[in-house]
Amino acid sequence: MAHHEGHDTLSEHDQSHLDIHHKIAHEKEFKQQIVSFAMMIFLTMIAFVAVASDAISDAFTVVFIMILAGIQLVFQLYMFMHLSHKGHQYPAWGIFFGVFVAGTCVVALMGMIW
Amino acid sequence: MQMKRWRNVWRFLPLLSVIALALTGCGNEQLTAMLPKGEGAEMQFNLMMLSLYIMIGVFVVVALIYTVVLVRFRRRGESDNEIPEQTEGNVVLEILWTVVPIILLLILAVPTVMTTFALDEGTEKVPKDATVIKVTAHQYWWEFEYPDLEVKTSQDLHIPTGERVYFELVSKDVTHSFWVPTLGGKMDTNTATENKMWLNAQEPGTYYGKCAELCGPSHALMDFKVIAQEKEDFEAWAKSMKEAGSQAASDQAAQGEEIFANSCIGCHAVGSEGGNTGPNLTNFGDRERVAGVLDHTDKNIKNWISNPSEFKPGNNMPAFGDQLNDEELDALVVYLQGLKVEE
Amino acid sequence: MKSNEAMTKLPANPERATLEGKNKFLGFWFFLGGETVLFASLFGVYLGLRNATNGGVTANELFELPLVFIATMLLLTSSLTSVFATMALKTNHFKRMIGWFVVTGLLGLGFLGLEIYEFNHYVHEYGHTIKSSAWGSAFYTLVGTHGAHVFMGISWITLLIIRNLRRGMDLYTAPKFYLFALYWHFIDVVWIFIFTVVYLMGKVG
Amino acid sequence: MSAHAYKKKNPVWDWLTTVDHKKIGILYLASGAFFFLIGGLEAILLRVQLLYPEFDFVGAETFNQLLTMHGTTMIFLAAMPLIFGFMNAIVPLQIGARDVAFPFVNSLGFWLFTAGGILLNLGWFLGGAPDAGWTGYAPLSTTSPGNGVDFYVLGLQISGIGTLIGGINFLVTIINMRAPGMTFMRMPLFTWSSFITSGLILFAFPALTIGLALLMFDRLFGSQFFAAEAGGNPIIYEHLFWIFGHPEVYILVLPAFGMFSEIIATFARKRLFGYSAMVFATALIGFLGFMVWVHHMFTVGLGPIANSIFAVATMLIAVPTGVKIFNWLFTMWGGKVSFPTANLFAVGFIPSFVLGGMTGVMLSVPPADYQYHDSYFVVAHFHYVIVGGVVFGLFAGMYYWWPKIFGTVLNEFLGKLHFWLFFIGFHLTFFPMHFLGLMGMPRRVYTYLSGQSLDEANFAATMGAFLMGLATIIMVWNIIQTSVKGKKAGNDPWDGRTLEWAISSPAPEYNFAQTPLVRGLDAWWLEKRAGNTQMVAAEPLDDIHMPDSSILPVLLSLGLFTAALSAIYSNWVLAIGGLALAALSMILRSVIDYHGYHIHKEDLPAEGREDK
Repeated sequence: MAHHEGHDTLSEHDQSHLDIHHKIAHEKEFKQQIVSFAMMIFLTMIAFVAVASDAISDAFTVVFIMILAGIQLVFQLYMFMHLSHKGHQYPAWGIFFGVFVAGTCVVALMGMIW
Repeated sequence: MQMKRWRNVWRFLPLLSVIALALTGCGNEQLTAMLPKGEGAEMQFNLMMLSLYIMIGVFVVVALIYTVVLVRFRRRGESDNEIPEQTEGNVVLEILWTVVPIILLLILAVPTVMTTFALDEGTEKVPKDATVIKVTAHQYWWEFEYPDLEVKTSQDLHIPTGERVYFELVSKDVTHSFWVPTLGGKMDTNTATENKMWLNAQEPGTYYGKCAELCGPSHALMDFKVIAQEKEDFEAWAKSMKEAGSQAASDQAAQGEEIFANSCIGCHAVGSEGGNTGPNLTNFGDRERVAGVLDHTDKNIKNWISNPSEFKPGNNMPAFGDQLNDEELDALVVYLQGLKVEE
Repeated sequence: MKSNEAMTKLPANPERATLEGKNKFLGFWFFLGGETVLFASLFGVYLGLRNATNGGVTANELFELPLVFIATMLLLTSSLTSVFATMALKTNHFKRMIGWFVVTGLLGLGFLGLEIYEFNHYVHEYGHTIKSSAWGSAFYTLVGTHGAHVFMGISWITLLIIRNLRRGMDLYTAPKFYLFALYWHFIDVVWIFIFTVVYLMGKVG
Repeated sequence: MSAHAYKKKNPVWDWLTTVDHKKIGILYLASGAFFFLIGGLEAILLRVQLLYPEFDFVGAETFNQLLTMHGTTMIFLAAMPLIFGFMNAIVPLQIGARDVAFPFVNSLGFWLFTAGGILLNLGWFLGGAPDAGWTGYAPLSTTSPGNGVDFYVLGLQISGIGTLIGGINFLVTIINMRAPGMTFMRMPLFTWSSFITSGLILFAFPALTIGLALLMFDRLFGSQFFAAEAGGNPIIYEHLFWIFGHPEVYILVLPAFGMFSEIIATFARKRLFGYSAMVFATALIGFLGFMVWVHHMFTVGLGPIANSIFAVATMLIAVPTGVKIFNWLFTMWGGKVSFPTANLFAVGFIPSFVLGGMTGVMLSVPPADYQYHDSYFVVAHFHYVIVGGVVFGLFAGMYYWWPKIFGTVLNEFLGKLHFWLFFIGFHLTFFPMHFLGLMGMPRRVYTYLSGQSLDEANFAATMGAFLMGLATIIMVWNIIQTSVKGKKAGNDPWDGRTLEWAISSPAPEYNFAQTPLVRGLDAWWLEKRAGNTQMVAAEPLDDIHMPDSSILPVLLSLGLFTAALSAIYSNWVLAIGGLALAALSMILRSVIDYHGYHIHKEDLPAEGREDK
């Protein structure tokens, strides 16, 4: 097939060289994932606390927790689903056009029926 | 008014088109949208014509190029083997046929938006002295209520001429659409929300109304009439409607009244008495059509009462052919025909 | 296809090393794009009907935040464990990957159990059903569709683990596990919006 | 075809299990044609009922069933599969691929579509077809008595899933499977439009899925989405339907645009004028297609702000569409245009579609639309777009690609007769409908009263419909005659420009013995002009990997079909059985390894081989 990449033909040396790079990259990634996770837990807690406490106004709370959800979406897409990694241009197109259509759906059904 | 200025610009448009259409036939003048008799219908018609003229301009350009291509650039026989130049395109042309249409659309878009808002004018805050009519659509008939005048009627919609009449539209069962082409465009009647619009008939007359949204088997037969009257006539009508009650003029009619009270009044009201699930019959004798579609004859009324589904498939009125004998039916018809508020 | 032994050294992105893997990877992402619209439609319906309680119980009276919080923590944690599994996949640690996926599935099962308990509670304690109001219909359809996705995910990973336990890691199995992880993250994203839009906004009123 | 004669196959089993995109293409074309004939017959019956005022032919109930099934059948069961048929048969060849990205999914998509289509039509035999219009508006659909609407809901749901996965398959195929040198900006326009269409399918169909699901819940499980008395709101359904429904129009028409682009260029013997503008216009139409759905709902009462915004957005679509029209005209300008049937349909399309586009712009004006909406004017408009655009495209594509798909050429005399009868019949049917609408005739009425000046135009329309019916009979006769004793076609009967004409007709099952190297737009034309008789190969001759065929798509579809049919009759045991069969098929697909097989290079025919 025309699109096969020649991974099988890498020499032993190249392979081990790559491995080291991978290891470093993976350790870095591992830390990022842990931080992301901690952030998401933190954001979730803030959202719940914001709702549970009566300190802030309702309208503000809604906007605030929606923003928190949006941040969590970015964490999931970019940290957990690796949307920023190489070879993800088409997936990004797919997801973002989906989000665009999704936005119009929500606006229509929320704002244009009553 | 801002709209006035636009109307002046367009004055010649409807004139031209009316002449053109008169030659080809514009349809029934009580029904067609092409001979507008209402303020709204006229505004809409002007826009229709503006867009039509712009589009015909575009079509002429396309047709010219098309004809030249078909005449000049044919391959002449099998021996004509020349390979034409493989042109890639032309940036100037591409820009030209992008920009010109945008300009044409802008010319159309400005009056479009203005008229869209103009047609909605006043529906949120109805002027104090305006006539307001609550329209309730049913499978397959129309209920009209005049809350300020305390009048209820059905099928025949009476309105005063020369002023905007405001409508509140709802539906009892499924989505219908309220349409009087000669007076103005349509508006859906929804089950969960209320819609508002206005109509303004410029001259007295009877105009045909239709249901425009598929609503079941008898969707095609959900017709109504709009009877536009001079303000005094309308007020007189409303007054006699309010006072109308059933009073039988003969023995036969009295028998009919009794039958009505036993069999019909659960669904049909006369005056303020009676049910609300079927059309209000206060001025039944004045109508031009039975059930909106049949000629208004004694025979048709009888047939209708005997078996309504034969004439309007899927409608909710039960058949009385088995319950009432010929004599009773005759009496009922005489009574119903006597229900008049007009001379 | 070469034998497993020869393939212990897998390339950097085993899920996309073959054309078949590339196709699956891209196709699945597009599928998630479509799922975004699917859930957005349900969210829209929910938002349109969230006050249509038909005189019955309201969101504010119904929802209990501690339960939702626990469910959220379960699902968020399962997202992390599936990230660990993906990292194990990329470094060719098959057993470690399986281990993390088992944990992911169990957390998902816990979440599903809570949801079933919750629905049951609403129906029997409050008479809040799919028929009781338009809001009820929208609530059960949105949250239930998400629950069905969780159920599908658990079934999928169970099948994958059973099927491939003895096969080990190769370029044929790697894309399958990777796609599951993507799917699981997507479910988590949807849940983030459900707990925000349905539960938290319901409490705000 | 000695390729693997060692694998003897039963032909029925072969067609049931095939994952070859060319065979699946033929299956799509055949079932699409079948449903097209049924939908056409329904249309004729509708027109007979409307021949005279107050005419009694089929009656009100049957008329509503016919109009619902005519619309549903033509859109979902005829136009969609015919387009998928051409996409399957042609797109992989045009990009120089041996196969699609997901052969199994491709087959599954077809069988799901078929199962859904059959289920939809079963209503005719089981107590009444759906009768709430192809739009299925609630609450008419949720309160419709009988099971008709259940068949609509579940049939469309199943075939919709098939369409959705088919769309994903083509997106990935076009992105990942292109031959070396086939960059995006060298792709033929039909491939481009298939690509955009697949994208629209992916993002539009989920909204329909939800709309139908909500209808199903309301009908089968007593939910209250559209019941106003319990707080529901039917406008939700209208939004969901048109968020899907408007892109659906472009899903249908863009591939037809692609076909015209290929056909007009081929028969003008010229490169497509303004290729990049055409690509950009296609993409723009696809994008704008998601932002205009409210123009189907101008009379719903959403208010002047919403109506104005969507009016302007709708007008914008006229711009890229106009760009396309002018580029087609200028492709022919300066060319050497010949007129076999394929090009007759393409050239006949231009004025027809321009008329449809004109009324489209007129409809985008909300105040005017208050008059047009739900009248025969709209019926005229969308038939000018869908028949004048999509059906003309499908016919043009049929005459153009028939040789590549079947290896024979359709009879030109019958073809031209077909074209002229259809063209005249089409305009005779639909042109008067503009006036019917303006004269006050609502759409979807089973009769009209006499004395309302609607008689003549209705009569003319019915006569036109008969002409179109006659044209279709001639087309069927042509197909039968050609199948029995058709003239053999060469590899390249039209002096084509794109890759599919570089290989034998019909294409061998592996398409290209060696993946071709693409050196520019209109790759095959370039090679021919350079004096080459075949494409330059991008790889040495080697064994060819082929996918395994499978019966599981049929079983899975059968499972869902059974489940849906049982659910309609509340037979939950059988419904679970059907779902179990579907689940089992999926599980089997997952646990069985499909490694495919190889066609050995020694078995490839010598012809078309570039020996090193």
